[in-house]
Amino acid sequence: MSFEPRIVGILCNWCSYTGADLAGTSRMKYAPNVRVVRVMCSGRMDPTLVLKAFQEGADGVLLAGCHIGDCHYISGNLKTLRRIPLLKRVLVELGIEPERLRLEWVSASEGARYQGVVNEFVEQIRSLGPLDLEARRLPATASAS
Amino acid sequence: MDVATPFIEVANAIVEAGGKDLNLCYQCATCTGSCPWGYVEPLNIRQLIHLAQLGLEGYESEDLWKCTTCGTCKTRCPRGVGIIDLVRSIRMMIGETGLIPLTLRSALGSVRGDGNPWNGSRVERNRWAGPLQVPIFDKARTEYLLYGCCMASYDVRSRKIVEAAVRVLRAAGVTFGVMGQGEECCAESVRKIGEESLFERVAGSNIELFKAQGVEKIIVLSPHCYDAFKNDYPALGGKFQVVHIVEKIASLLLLDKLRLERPVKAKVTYHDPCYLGRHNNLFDPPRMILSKIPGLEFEEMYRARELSLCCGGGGGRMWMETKFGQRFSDLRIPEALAVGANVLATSCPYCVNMLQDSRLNLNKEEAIEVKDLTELVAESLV
Amino acid sequence: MANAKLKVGMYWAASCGGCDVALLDIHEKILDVVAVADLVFWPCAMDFKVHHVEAMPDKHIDVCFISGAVRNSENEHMVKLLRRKSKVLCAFGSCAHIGGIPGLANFWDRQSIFQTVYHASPSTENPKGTVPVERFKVAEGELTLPHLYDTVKTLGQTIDVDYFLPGCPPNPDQIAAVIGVIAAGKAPAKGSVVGASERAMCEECPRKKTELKFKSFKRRHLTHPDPEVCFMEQGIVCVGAATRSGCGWRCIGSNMPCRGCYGPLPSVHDQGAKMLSAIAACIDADTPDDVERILDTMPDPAGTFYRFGLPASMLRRRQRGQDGREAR
Amino acid sequence: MASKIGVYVCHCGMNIAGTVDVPAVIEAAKAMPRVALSKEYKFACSDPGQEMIKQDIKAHGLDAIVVAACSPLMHEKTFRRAVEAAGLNPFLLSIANIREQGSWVTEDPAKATEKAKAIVAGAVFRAARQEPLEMRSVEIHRAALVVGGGIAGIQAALDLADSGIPTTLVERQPSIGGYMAMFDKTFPTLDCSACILTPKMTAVGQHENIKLMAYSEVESVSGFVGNFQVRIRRKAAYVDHTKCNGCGMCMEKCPYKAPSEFDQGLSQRRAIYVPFAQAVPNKPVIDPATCVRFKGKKCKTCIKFCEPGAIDFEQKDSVEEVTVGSIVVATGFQPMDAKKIPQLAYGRHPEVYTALEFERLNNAAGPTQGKILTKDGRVPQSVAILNCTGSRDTNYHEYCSRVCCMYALKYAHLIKEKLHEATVFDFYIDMRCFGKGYEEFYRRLQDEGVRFIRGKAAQVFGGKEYKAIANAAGFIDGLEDHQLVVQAEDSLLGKLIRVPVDMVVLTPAVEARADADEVGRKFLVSRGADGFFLEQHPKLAPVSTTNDGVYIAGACQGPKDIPDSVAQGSAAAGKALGLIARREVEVEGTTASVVDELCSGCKCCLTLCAYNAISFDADRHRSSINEVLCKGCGTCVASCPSSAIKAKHFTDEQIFAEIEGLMSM
Repeated sequence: MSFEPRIVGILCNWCSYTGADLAGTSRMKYAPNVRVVRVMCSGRMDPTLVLKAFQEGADGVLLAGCHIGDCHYISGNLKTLRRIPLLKRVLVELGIEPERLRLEWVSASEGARYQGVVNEFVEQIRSLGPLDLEARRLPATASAS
Repeated sequence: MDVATPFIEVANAIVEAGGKDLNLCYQCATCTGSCPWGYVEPLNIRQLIHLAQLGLEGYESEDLWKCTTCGTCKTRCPRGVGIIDLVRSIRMMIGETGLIPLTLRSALGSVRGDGNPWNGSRVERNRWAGPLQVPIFDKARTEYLLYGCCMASYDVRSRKIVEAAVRVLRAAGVTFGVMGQGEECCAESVRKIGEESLFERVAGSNIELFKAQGVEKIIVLSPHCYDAFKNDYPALGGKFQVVHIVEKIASLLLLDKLRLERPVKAKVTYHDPCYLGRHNNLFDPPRMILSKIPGLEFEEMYRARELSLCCGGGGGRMWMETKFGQRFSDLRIPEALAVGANVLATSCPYCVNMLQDSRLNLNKEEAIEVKDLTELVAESLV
Repeated sequence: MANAKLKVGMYWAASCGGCDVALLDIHEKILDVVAVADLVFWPCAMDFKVHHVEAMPDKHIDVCFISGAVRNSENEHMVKLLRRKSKVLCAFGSCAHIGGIPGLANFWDRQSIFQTVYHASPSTENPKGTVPVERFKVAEGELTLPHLYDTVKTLGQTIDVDYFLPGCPPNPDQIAAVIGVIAAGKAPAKGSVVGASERAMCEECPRKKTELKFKSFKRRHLTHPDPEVCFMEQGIVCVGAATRSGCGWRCIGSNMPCRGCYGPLPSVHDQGAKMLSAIAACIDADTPDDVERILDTMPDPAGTFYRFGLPASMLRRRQRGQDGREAR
Repeated sequence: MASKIGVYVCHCGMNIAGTVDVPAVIEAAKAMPRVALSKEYKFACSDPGQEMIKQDIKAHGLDAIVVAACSPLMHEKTFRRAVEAAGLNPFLLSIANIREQGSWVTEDPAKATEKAKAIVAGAVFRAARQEPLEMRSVEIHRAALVVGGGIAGIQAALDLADSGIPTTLVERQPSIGGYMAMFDKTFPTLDCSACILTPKMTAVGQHENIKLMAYSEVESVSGFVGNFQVRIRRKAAYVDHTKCNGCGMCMEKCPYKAPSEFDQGLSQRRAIYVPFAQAVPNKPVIDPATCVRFKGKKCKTCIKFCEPGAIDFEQKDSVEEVTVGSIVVATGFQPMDAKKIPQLAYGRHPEVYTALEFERLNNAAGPTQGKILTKDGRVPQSVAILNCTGSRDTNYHEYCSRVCCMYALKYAHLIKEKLHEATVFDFYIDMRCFGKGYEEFYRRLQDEGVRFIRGKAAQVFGGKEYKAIANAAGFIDGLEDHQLVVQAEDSLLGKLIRVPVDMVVLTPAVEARADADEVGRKFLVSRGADGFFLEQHPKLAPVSTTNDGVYIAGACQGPKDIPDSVAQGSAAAGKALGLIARREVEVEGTTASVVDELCSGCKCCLTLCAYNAISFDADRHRSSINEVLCKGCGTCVASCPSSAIKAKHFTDEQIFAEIEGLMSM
C-alpha cells in the first residue's frame, strides 16, 4: 500500500479555519490527510505544539493563519512568522526536514488556496516519506520534571 | 468583418510556454500607448495579447519580432503582466515551427557555433586583454571577473569602452582579470528571441566555467549581460555578485577611491539604457557620476529615467534590419540636440552602437558625440 | 544512634565527576551528612567494587544518588543494579535529570562520533586506524569494553527514579538541604524535582530588564555585557527564563548567561521549544527575509536551546530514519 | 477531567451520511476513552436533536459532550445553549467538524470515514480536558467619541448626539467638513456641495450634545469596550477662541501669506486664517510656520486689530481626557500623489491638474471664483480627463477607487456647462456607474457631447516637448507650445490616438492616509493589504472592527462616495448606540491568565500583547493579565518560557490531548 501521510494542521479561527470551512461549503475536494486543530490565532502556535504533533506520529505539520497585516488580533501572526524560521533551523538539527513544517497564510475567502496548499503539502510529505520518529521507538520517559 | 472561433488550446500552450500572466490582461491598452513603436509605426501589443488570450490567428504576427523588450509596457502594466515573458513564450512557439527571421537565424547559429552572435571566432574572444595587459582571472589574485560582452571582443567601437573601463578600474586599485578560454555570450538576447534551450545551454556552460574558476564577483559593461547574470542565471544555479561598471564607478566615487580631477568641457545629456534603467532600476548612479565630473554641464532630456526611449537594439533587434525612418535612435539624436547637448552619454554598448549609427546617418557628426559614461570618466582621470 | 544511620550511595554513570566534587563542596556540612549517614558506595571517592554492591541484599541502600546520563551498557547495568539495591533513588545533577552535556551526543550517533573521534578530528593522530572493540583476546584472557549506545538516555528513561536533583552541578546548599529532608523522613512526593525552585531564573536574577527586542544576536565571548542589565536585552541568548532557579545564579553572577542546566519549569513540556518561542517572538522584524537575516546571527540554535536537555526533550534525539535518511 | 462523555454524530441528512459511514464512527467512538454513550442523529441541530442531548445529559450524568457535525463556526453556539440548558457548563462541549472539513471535501467514503473517526477522537480527547468557564459582564460608559470631521464623522456625531448621547468629535484640521467642503457639486444629482454640507456642519457646531474639538488629535486610547479613556491634544491656535468673536479683521490685516491648503495651493491664505469661509468653528488659528513672530520678528498686526484681545502667543497645546463607551473612527483617505506616475507629467507641466485642484478651480469660492482657466489665464478649448490614475493598477493600488468614473463625468459636465465650446475627452478603461442614478448620468454626459476614448492614457507630453521629439509620423498640425498631448491606444479602434488639449485632469487613487498605521495601532484596528482599516466581516459586519466598541465609517475603511460614507456614518453611530443602550456587555471567558505560582517575572510577555492587556507588578515581580482587555489570542501563552500563562479553553493540555486524539486513529 502506498504511503498515506498523516498531517496535523493547526489553523487560526478567523482566517484559515474559516477558509478551510469555505473550501468545504464550496465542495472543493482535497486530500484527506490533514487533521485540523483550531486555535484562536496563529500567535498561539507554540513550537511545542509542533513537536507534540511530530511526537504523536505526524509526518508533517501545517500551520496557517491570517495574512500578514490582516491578523484578527493585529499582530499575532507576526510572532509566528518570527518563530517558525527559528524552529525550522532547530528541526534541521533534530534531523527533521524543515519541509515537514509549513507555515501558510490563508484568508477566510481563500478556500481554493487552502485546497491547493493542502494538496501540495500532502504531495510534498508523500515524496519525503514517513517521518517514523525514533523517539516513538525509544522507551517511554519516566516523569523527569 | 472577420469571423473567428477561439482556440483555447493555443492560449493554454502560450501560458505553459512561460506566458503565465496572459490571462491577467484586462485590455486597458496602456502597453500599446506606451510602446516606442508608437513614434514610428505603432505595434499593437494589446491586440496581440488579446488574440493570444483567445488563441486566435494573428498573435503570431510578424509584428511580434518588432518588440525590443524595452520594458516600457511591462513596467507600466497595471495588471503586472510580464509582457516580455509573454513575447518570449510566443516567439518560442514560433521558433519551434522554424519561422524565425533570417538575420536572427544567422546570429543564433553564430552563438551556437562560435559562442557569440557576431560570427567572430572563438580565439578572438577577450583578445583585447593582451595589449592592455589585463591578466587572466585567478581567484587568488583577482577579485573581479571583467566580462567585456561579445561587443568588446568583436566590435571596434565597443573596444574603446572596455579600454576606458580598464583604465578606470586600475586607477581605483580594483583587481580584475578576464576569463581565458571557453567564455561565451551571456545569451540575454538569445533568450528574448525565444531560443530557451540554446540560452540554457550557453548560460549553463558559462556558469560551469565561472564556478570552476572560483568566480564570485563579476563586473559587466553591458546592461544586457548584467540582466542575464543577475536575473536569469540564478535559476540555472549561477549565483554571482554582478555589478555593472556604472554601479562600480559610483561606489568607488562614494568611497573616495576614485578621483575625477581633469575637467571635461562638454554639455552632456544621458540616455538611460532600458536594461540598466527600467529593467534594473539603476537610474541614479549614472547621474551621480556625471555630477562628479568637473567642468561637465548636464541637461536631462524629456524622456529620461523611466520614460527613456529605447535605442532599438534590444530583444534581438540588434541583428535585424530596421527600415530607415523606423529607428528609435534616429529620434534620440534630435532630442539630445534639442536640449543643447554636444555629448550624448549612455552606458550600454548596444545603445552606443545604435546611437552612433544614427549620428552618422543624420549627418550630425559635427553637432554631437556619442560616448559611454565610462569613457567620460576615463577622460576625467588625471 | 549508629544503627539508625542512613546508608547512602553515590554513583556516576555518564558523568564528568563534577557532581561528586559538588558533593564534596558542601564542605563542613559533610560532617552533618556523616553524622546521619554511612557512605556504603562511592566509587569516585572510595574504593568500592561492583561485587560489593552485588553482594548487598536488595533495598540495602537507604538513599542512592546517581549522577550522569545513561550512555553505554555498563551505565545501564549499574543503574539497574543500584535501583534494585536502593530504597530511595535520586537522580543527581543535570545529566541524570535531563541528559546534560553528554546528551548533546544525541545530535549525532555512535558511528559518526567514532568517525570524528578516531579518524576525522583535526587533532586525531591514528595512522593505523585503531578503534576500540568490545571484546579483545589477550594472553591473559578476554578484555571487554561496554557497548556505547546510539542514544543517550536520562536516568528516568532507564529506571524508576524517586527524586530529581538538578544542576550542573547541583548547588551544594541545595544538596545538603535535600539530604537533610530525606534523612528527616520528610521526603516529597515521588517523582518530584527537589533542590530547585518552581519558578524560572528570572525570579532571582538581579539584572534590570525593560523591553525585549532582538535586532541581532550576540555571542557572549565577543561582547562585554553590562553586568547590571539583562543579557537578552543586550542581544545575548540567556535561557534563564525557561530554566528552574535554585542554582544561586552563579553563572549570571559571573557575567555569563544562563545555559539551562537546572532544566525545564514544572508545566513545560520542552525547555528548548519554549525558550525558542519566547526569544523568536521578540525578534525585531516583520518580514521573513528580515527574520532570517537576524537569525543568521545566532550560531547553533539547537545546541543553545538544548544544551542540557536534549535527551529529555520531546523528540529526544536527531532523527535518522530507518533508511539512514538525513535532513539537510 | 470529564469521565462520562456523550458523543453525537450528525448525519446532516445526506451531507455527512452520504460520504461518512456514521455507524462505523459511532462504533469507533464507543471504544474511545471516557466515552459513556455514542449516538447518531439525522439532524443534531434540530429541536429534537438538541432535546435528545439535553435528556441524555440529565439521564446519564454526562459531564462532557462531543457533537460531530458541521463547523463550530456554524452551530457551536446552538449546542452550547443546549448543553447549558441541561445544566452543563457550555464550555464542556466540543465540536468535531466532520462536514466542512470532512464529508464535503473528501470523495472516497472509506477515507472520509477514517478522517471523521480521527476528528471525533480529537474532540473526545479534548473534551475530557475541557474546563467550565464563565462569561463576564462590564458596564458601558454612556458617551461616544467620533474621530474625523469629514462627512462620515459628521453624520455619525449628529446621529449619536440626536439620540442623546454626549459625543466628542475630534478633527485634526482647524475646521470640520473634510473633502466634501472642497467640492462644488456632487454627482450625479449635481447638488451644491456647500448647500447640503454647511447646515450639517453648523448643526455640529451648535449641538448641545456635541463637544467639537477641532485642531485636535487623539493622542492615546486606553481601556476597553464600554470604558475607553482617550487623551486628546488640542493644538495651540494662539487665539483664545472663548474671546474671539470671529470678526475676521486679523486675517484681513495679517501681512504674511502661505499657500492655502484648502485651495490645494492654488491661492494664498494669511498666517492667521480660517481654512474657508463656512468653517466650523469659524475661529482663526495662527500657523507658526508662516507667522514671523515665531521666527523672532516683532510683528503685532493681529494683536493690534483684535478688538476682544483674543490673540495669545503664549498659548500652549493642551491635553484633555474623555471617557467613552464606544468610538467611531472616520479618519478618511488621502489622494495618491500623482507625481508617482512620471508619464502623466503631473508636477512637470502646469496644466496637468489633480482632481482636488480641479475641484477648487471650478469652485465658486475657489481661487478663480469658479472660472475654469489655465494658469496663464486662458480659457481652455479642450480638456482631457484621465481615469484610473493609480487605481486598478498593481504598480500603485490594485483596487478600484470607486468614485473617479463618476466625478470624471461630473467634471465633464461642469466643463461643458461653463465652456460650451470646449471639447472634453474622457480616457477610461471601463465606466463603472453602479450607483443609483449613475448610469443615467453617464448617458446624459454622452448626450452632452463628451468624447469617450476607451484606452488608458499612457503618456502626457508638454506641447514643446512633443514638438522636440516627434518625427514626421507623429507630427500634429498647429500644436502650440503651451498645449499638452495625451497619447493612448483607443482599443475599440485598435489605433494609437494623440489628442492635443489645453488642460489635463487626473483622477488620483483614493488611498489610506499616510498615518493609517499609527492611527490603527492607537485604536487597535487592523488594516487590510490595501492599507485601509479592516472591518470585522466584509459582508456581515462592515462597520465593526475586531476591537469591541470601536467602529469604522467612511473612506478610512475603503474608497467610497458621499452617500456610502453617510450611510456608514449612520451605521457606525447605530452600532455605537446599540452598544451603549445595552448598558453592560458580556466578555468572552476564553482569555489568558497568569498562573502566579509559576511566573518568574521574566517579562518576555510584556511586549507581545497587541492590546496592552499584560502589565507588570514591579513590587511582586510578576506579570498579570487584565482579562477585560485580553482578547484570548494566546500569543503570550505560546511565548511564555515558563508555561506560566494559561489560555482558557486552549490550554497546552487540551491541545495536546486533541493532537493525541487526532493521531490515535
